[in-house]
Amino acid sequence: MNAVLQGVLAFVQTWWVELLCAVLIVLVVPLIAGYIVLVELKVMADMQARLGPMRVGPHGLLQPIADAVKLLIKEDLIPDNADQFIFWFAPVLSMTAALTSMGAIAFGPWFQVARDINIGLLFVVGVSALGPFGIVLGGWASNNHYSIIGAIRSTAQLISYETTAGFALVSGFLLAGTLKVSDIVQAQYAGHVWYVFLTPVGFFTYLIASIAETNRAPFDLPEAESELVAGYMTEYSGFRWSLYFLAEYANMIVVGAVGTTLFLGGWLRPFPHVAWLGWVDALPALLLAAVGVYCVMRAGKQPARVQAMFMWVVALLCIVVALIFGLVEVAHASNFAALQASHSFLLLRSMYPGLYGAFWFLLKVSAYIYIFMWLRFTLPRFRFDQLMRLGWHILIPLSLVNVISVGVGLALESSLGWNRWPAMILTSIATLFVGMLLIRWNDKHAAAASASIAADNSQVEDSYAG
Amino acid sequence: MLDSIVFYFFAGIAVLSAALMVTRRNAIHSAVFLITTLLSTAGIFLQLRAEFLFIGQIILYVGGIMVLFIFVIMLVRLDVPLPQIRSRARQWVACIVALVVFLEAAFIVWMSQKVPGQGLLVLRAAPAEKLPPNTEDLGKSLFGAYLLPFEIASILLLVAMIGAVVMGKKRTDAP
Amino acid sequence: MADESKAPQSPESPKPAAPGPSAAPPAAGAPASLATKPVAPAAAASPPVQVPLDNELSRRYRERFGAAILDALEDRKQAILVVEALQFREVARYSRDAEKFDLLEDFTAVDWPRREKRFDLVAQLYSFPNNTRLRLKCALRAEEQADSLFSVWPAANWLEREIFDMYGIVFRGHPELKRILLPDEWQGHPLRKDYDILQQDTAWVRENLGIESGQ
Amino acid sequence: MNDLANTIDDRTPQRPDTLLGADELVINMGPQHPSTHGVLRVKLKLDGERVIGSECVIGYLHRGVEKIAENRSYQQFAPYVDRMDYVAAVSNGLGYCEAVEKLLMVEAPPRARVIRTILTELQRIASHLLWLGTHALDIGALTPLFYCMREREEILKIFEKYCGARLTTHAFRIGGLQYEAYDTLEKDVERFCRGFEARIQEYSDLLTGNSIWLGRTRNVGLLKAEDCIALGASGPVLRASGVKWDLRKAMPYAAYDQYKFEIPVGANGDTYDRYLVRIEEMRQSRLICLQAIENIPAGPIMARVGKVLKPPPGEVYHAIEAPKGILGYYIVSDGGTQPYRVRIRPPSFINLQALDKMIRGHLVTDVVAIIGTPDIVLGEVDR
Repeated sequence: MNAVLQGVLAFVQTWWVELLCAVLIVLVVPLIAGYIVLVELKVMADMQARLGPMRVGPHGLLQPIADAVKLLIKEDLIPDNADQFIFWFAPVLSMTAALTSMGAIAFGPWFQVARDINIGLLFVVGVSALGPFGIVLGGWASNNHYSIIGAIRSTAQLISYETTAGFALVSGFLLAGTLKVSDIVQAQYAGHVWYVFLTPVGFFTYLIASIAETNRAPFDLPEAESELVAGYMTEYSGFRWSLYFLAEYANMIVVGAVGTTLFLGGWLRPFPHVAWLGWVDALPALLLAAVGVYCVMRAGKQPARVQAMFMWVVALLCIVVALIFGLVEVAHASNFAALQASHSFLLLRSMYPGLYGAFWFLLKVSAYIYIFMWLRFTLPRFRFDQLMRLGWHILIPLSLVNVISVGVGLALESSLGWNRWPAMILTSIATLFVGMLLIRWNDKHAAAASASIAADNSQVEDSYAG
Repeated sequence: MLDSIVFYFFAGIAVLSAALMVTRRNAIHSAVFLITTLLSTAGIFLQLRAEFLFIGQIILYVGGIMVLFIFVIMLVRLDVPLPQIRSRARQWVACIVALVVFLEAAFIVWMSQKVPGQGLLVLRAAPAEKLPPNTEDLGKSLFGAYLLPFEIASILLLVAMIGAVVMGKKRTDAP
Repeated sequence: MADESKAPQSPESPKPAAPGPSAAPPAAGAPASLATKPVAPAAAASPPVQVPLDNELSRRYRERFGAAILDALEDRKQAILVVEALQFREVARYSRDAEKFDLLEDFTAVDWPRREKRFDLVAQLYSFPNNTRLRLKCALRAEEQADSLFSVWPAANWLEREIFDMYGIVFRGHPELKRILLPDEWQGHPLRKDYDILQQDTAWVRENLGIESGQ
Repeated sequence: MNDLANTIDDRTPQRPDTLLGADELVINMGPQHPSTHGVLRVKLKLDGERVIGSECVIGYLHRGVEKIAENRSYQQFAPYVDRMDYVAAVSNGLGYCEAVEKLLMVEAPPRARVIRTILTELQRIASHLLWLGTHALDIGALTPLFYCMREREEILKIFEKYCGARLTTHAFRIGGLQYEAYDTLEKDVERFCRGFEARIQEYSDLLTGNSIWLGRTRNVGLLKAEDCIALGASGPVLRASGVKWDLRKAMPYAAYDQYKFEIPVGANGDTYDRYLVRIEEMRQSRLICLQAIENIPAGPIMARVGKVLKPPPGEVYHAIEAPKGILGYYIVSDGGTQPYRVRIRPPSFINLQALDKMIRGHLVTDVVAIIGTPDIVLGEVDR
């Protein structure tokens, strides 16, 4: 018994960072997802000339918590003819896949669970590919036409677009020469460039494919409410439904993180080599301090005491975090010999990469997710055949060509001794050209196809005699 | 110690869900248990530090093949029970085949332990820290030493895919 | 106008529900006016609202259909042709083909319960080339079937179903004559004058809605 | 929503195990489907995902308006017509009031007619805005709905200031108007119209050139001009099919003969053309409003009609160009205080007939896009 205890202790001692990260992911991601929903509501409201949630807490800040409570205490319905076991199992599977795949993502140089796993991003991609099971099984188990059509659409869509996403990632991997997350970021640091500039086509194909993979508008056909009510989630309610919901948002974080790591320089700050741009490091501290001051200013104007108190708490929190950021930054930037020996100074200094890395990484992921929201509120929805045509006729060939052109560019670099930049620009232009050809060709076919539908329509026997 | 706990955990799940998979009536349930079996096998690969094999197992078998399985199960009516094999003789044959396979495996394991270094299988695990990252090695040997078989396999798959497309394509001229 | 003598003399009784001027329309006047009578000269200065229609159009119709055109009127400057029920569809087809009344704007019925021919079918036609309207009417006895206009204007499909629903008039040659607004099992035809406004199919309501009464 | 996916044929198996290999699938859209715009139920007969037949089941909102009319006096019935096409109540009221005026052989004074025209055109804009928003929502664009609601709100505020009601306005009276135009009516209308051009441009920017929108609406729900006429479809549906015809021009009523405006027409008669026609109609309505407020004649707002209306016996049919199409009233009088028969020719009801023709051969997904285009209001379809 003692041996077991000691084994556990030794285990914890060796792996405490990873364990902490894992616990944090499981605990914090649902909260973050809830607040992403709030941000989405607010962004949507802003784009639609409204205010969005304003009732629960100041500016609706407590809305996600109220939503969570509502979902948790809702009656848990299982339809009579549903397959009980699968109905229970499916949302759990979705959520598990989403959370597990976060294990290999590096939210900054420190914050990563599966640190030295040398398949790196492949792990993320592979495990998050388990998500569709949750959707397809849930749709099947609900025993409802809309659910099953939603599930089948969803699976078909995921399979189609995962290919594109995979090819896009391959083009990034080729440039980095490794699969390991931290090495990819290091490669971008060493190469002085984010890969989005070396292979823009790769990034944009990944962006589109990742929107489709997370079932977001304009690719949200599996849950198109005007057609399929809520798709595979139609019969779900309460806690199970919230699991699906969380999984969707967690998946957004995952694809955002993968895109950020591979194409947007991971946790690197913009222009990490340019010394005179060092002042951007002061941004997070200033930003947080500004939020804190704003909260203090607004606190007096809150209608209720509770709300004012809440504002004070938020302000305090912001200012404390801002102080931490500021201290760390000062410690990092300053070179006082007198302080070098101080233990706390060194501690602060050592916190710099973790803290700032996480900040920049999350900022980039947020920007990535913001694009998702922006597109969602701007674009109408595709029809299923159009979605498939876009996937198979344009994106897959384009991303395949992109892989080849990145390979050619690297070959130019390694065998002909070209610089990386001209090689990549040349091949990118070639890829873009191919892409334009593809789109033109496809437009022609699409027009022909829809014209044939129209012709069919006129041939369908008239319901009346002339 | 930890290694063996992890191993028995995954192995137990694998065996249990394999048994459940065979005994379920509902095809979807079987598929779900097959998925768990494959996943726990993948877990064992990971524990053996065969990371690429692990992710290959997940992406190919779980993410690819099983999705297709479930697709087919959902699209094809399985309400109608298939004519079950009820003959006694066949049950006996099945049992004997299973027994033979089991004995064969046991024999090989026994042999390999008895003659270290000569058997096909070395059960002594290499210490984890001495294992090199094997993803690069796998890639290098696939595109180096085994390039020809790899390309042949690729062409075979390509041919199979084209064949499937041709067969699946709707013939517009057909009646 | 010689044909008018053949028209059925159907003196119309005043509507029981209408209070007041029920005695106003004298039954004598115009013989074949199926709808309403020209206003009595009692209406002093105002010109008569219904006058016989005698223009190119009505002459063409009379030439073509003779006795089947029972009457041609103008009411508040709107042209009305009253047609023999059996010839209704033919007149409609002729209107569409020869007179270019290509749009069936509306098709409905009016119930005159005291009259021998109880129902009026009323079709509003519109001509895009000429920018004119024409109203075709025909009268039907209570149980008489009408010819469906579906083969002339497909638009008549739902309109006839509605007439069937509300008045119980059956159309010969309609592809799918069933109720459209009321439930299929409903009893009674609400727009008939003998169907009181408070009346309803209580049995249906009780059975299908689970409440005692819809009122 | 529990029976949404029920197959109509009860004999089909409960478990949806099969989707392939089924030769014909009958599915039910509505009456509580989110995109059927009310309680419309459409039975779709499908071959795979392709629609091979359909049947509309309507009447869920039937209130017997025509029967009610026979038991109310002429003035008492006027508020009821607001409840038919409840998103274009002003237009309904205009049609009814003018029909009764024709029956009475009186004419509203010029001032009343101009004010009627202004309010009716504003109502047309409001109705088209609501249509645009919900139609875009059906196709998956969330944002236009809110923009449209924002502008519609301004129109409803003008209505509220004029007569105290926003939705079911009962703005007009038989013989003219009850209320004199409030002081700032012209200014409000002008402010709205001046700002509205940019707003329409905003919708156009969001949708007109959007390739997804084009893909979803072009060549979808085709209706040829001769089919339109044969099926009685009118309004923007007819114009989108290329028939340059508008009752406001063909048989002017109210004060439309005084104003210059264009009749927008489409080329193909598909969903996209109907969208363009409605957008352009909003622009034209705006121009009419601007012309009308330039010069509102002075004078009385009410013609001389008695307190008790007793139209001379006879009948009249009067139709106006409502936002949805031809809205006709056929009123028979027996000389009494109550109409003997009021027949309402509802544009939505007759346009809905063309739905079957439009959706045949299309995918189920397109049905959602097509149901919105005739711009039906179930309150008017069922009456």
